Formats: sequence, structure tokens, C-alpha cells
Amino acid sequence: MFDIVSCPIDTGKVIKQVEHRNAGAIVTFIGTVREMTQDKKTLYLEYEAYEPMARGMLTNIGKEIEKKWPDTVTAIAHRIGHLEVGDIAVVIAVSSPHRSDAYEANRYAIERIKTLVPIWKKEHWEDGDMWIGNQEGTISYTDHQ
Amino acid sequence: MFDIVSCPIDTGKVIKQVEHRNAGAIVTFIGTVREMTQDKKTLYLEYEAYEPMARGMLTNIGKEIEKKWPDTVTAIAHRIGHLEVGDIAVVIAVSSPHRSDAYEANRYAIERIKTLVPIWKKEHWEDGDMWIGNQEGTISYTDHQ
Amino acid sequence: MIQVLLFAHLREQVGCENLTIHKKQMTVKEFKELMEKQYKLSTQEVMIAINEEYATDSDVIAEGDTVALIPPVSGG
Amino acid sequence: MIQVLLFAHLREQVGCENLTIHKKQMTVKEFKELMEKQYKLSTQEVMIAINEEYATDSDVIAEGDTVALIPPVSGG
Repeated sequence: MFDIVSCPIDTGKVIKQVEHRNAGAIVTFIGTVREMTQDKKTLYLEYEAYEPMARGMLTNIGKEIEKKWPDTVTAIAHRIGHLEVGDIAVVIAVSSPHRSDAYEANRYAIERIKTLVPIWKKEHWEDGDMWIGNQEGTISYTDHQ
Repeated sequence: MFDIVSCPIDTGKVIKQVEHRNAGAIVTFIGTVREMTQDKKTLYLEYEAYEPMARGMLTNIGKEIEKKWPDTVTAIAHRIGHLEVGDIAVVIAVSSPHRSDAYEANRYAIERIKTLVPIWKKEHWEDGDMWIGNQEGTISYTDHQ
Repeated sequence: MIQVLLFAHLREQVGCENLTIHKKQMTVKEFKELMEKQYKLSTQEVMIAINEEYATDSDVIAEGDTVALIPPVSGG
Repeated sequence: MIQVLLFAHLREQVGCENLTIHKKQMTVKEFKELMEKQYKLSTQEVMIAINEEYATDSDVIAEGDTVALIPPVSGG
């Protein structure tokens, strides 16, 4: 239900993990590799994780959600390694009897991932590469341009 | 992109319609037939639509979203006819460079569908059936019990 | 001739999917009153669409139009 | 012995994935100061995890622990 993987993520499989007879609503977030960030063109990305801790943090986020929105079921898969433009980096699926909970819990999950889970991306452009220092891509730590 | 269909909905196909190189975020809503509503057990549902108008309204909702969240792309499929528990009734996919827009636009779409689009469901239970009169299932019009 | 479409419980109540009214024109309000009188339909929560567009009580229905009675929807 | 894990730009800056420190115990604050002095790492925005749990400056790192330097994350 909460995994860090090196292979392409199958969205359908993640959704299947949260389906059940009383889940009237399933909200899914798919994060893909975007080509343009501001005016820079991404060629590809590399994601690196502190894998056991990242897996543990995803599981914790799942537990937090279960507590805050009791009838929801959550599954999260985050890919690491080499990703091309358009590739799926993360899939979050939340099912719930009520759609409001599913939207809120899903949104909560991605915000938590972007602040807490030890995963880092390195953007590669035509003219260099850079480890991205926060989730909005506005802070950098080293710039090899 | 905006359709009323009689056959099972392929979620993956609806998502594909909104994918593009600068959609960093795709939010999907899947509405399925829930078994329990309050304490009543649903056997199956029938959805009926005023088809040409429903299709037109879905297209309009798409246009409204394009205006409110300029960089989003939306696709909606709603199924009609006989649906079993667990079957998918509606899929809404919204892609956007920014996740916030994708969540908001997706939520907007389902709320608009539930108040405006001429589609009706008839719940069938062991002891009777009923046309559901509003989107929360709390008002009925006729009760054949 | 005005074409009238019925859906969901209204269709079941009247017993058919469509009706025709032989009038040159009428307002939506007059149309609702006619439906209430002739078919004993409660139109209080029913929206009216003329040619697939929602209409208000003062809008005018003319010959050749298709009018639909839209009870509160429950899709999604 | 304390095991230290490095990631992302910190790993590239130091040039290796892990280090060992031969100390019995130290606070997180002392650990950060050591990293700054010895490897010229800026730890201002770096979080510290002890055995895969985030720690604060006053937490104590003991022999046998695995400590990770976690620069601001960018997953999702």
C-alpha cells in the first residue's frame, strides 16, 4: 500500500488497492515529470530516496490519514531512479464513502510527501543539472551549470 | 473528452485524454456504486440521462473550468444504464501544471455535475426501488416500497 | 406543436417519455401550471429546459421547441 | 561507532554515501557542528534523522545509531 519503487508505476494497480464496496469516491493524484519549470526545459530527472525511512514515512502518512478521516483507505507509490518527461513519479489513491474526505485526505498526503518524505530529485537540463532543494523547485543547493 | 456512455468506463483512457508534457499534476475522481447508503443495502442502480443535454452540460462545465483555471485540461465520462455495486459511474480527470488547480477544478466538476447535469439514478434494494431526488440521496420523489 | 420530454419519476408517473402540446406559445410558468393541472405533477423542484438550456419562469416556449422537465438530478 | 548517511547534494559534496564517527554519544547539535567543521557542510536547512526518525537539536545520538542528514526534500 505504501511503496518506493524503481519500475514504472501502474496507476490502475494503485487504485485497485483502495477499492471496496463502500468506497463511493476514489480521488487519485498522479504526479508526472513536467517538461517546463519556469523557462527551463527538463531533459530527465533522477530521484533518490532514503528508502527504508521514506517507506516508513509513507506508512505513517497513511496512519495519520486513517486517524483524521476514519473511513478512508490510502495507497501511495513513489518511483525513484531515472525518469523521463511525462513519466509518473508518484500516485496517491484515497477511497472513501464520501467524496469530501477523499479530496481532503489526498491533498493532505501530497503536501506531507512534499515536506517530509526523504526523496530528492535532480533535474537535468541541456546546460546542466541541479538537486532541487524544496518541493516547489525554487531553492537549489548546488548548481553545476 | 465529455461523454455519456453505456459501457464500462476505462479510467486509464479518461486519464490519457488529459495527459500532456506540462501537466505535472493529474487529479482524478472516480465515483463508484456504493453498497450501503445509511442503513440500506443497494443491489444495483439504474442511471438515466437526458443524453444530448447532459453531454452539452458536461462540455459547458469543461469550458467553465478552462476559464477559471486556464492551464487545466479536463475530461469527464458518465455511465448510464444498469450498474452493479462497485461499478464506476463517473470519472473526472483534470491535468494542470500546478496541483492546486487540478484539485480545485476536479472538485468543481463533480459539484457541478451533481447539481446541474440531467442524470438520475434509481436505487434498487431488496425491498423496493426509488428514484433519488438529489445528489446526496436524502430527498426522494416516489417510493415504491 | 411543443414537444415535452419526461424523465425519472416524472416519466413513470405520467407513463410515457414524451408528450405534445398543441399551442403556439406560452411562458415557462404557464407550461408548469398546465403540467400540474393536466398530469398532477408537482413542479416545485423541477427545472425546465427549453431546447437543452435551463429556462426561468418568464422565458417563452414557442412552437417547435423541445421542453424538458428536469427533476433534481442525482448523477455523479 | 555512529553510522552517518548522506543524500543528494550532500552526498555529492562529501563524495561518499556514508561515514562513520567513532564516538560513544553526542547531541544532534554537536553532530551538526562536527559535520560543518569537518566537511564544510551547511546544515542550516538540513534535518537530522536518528534511526529513520526525525530528531531535534537536543536529541542524543548513541553508539550503534544510524544518523541521516536530510536536506529539504523534493519528492512528489
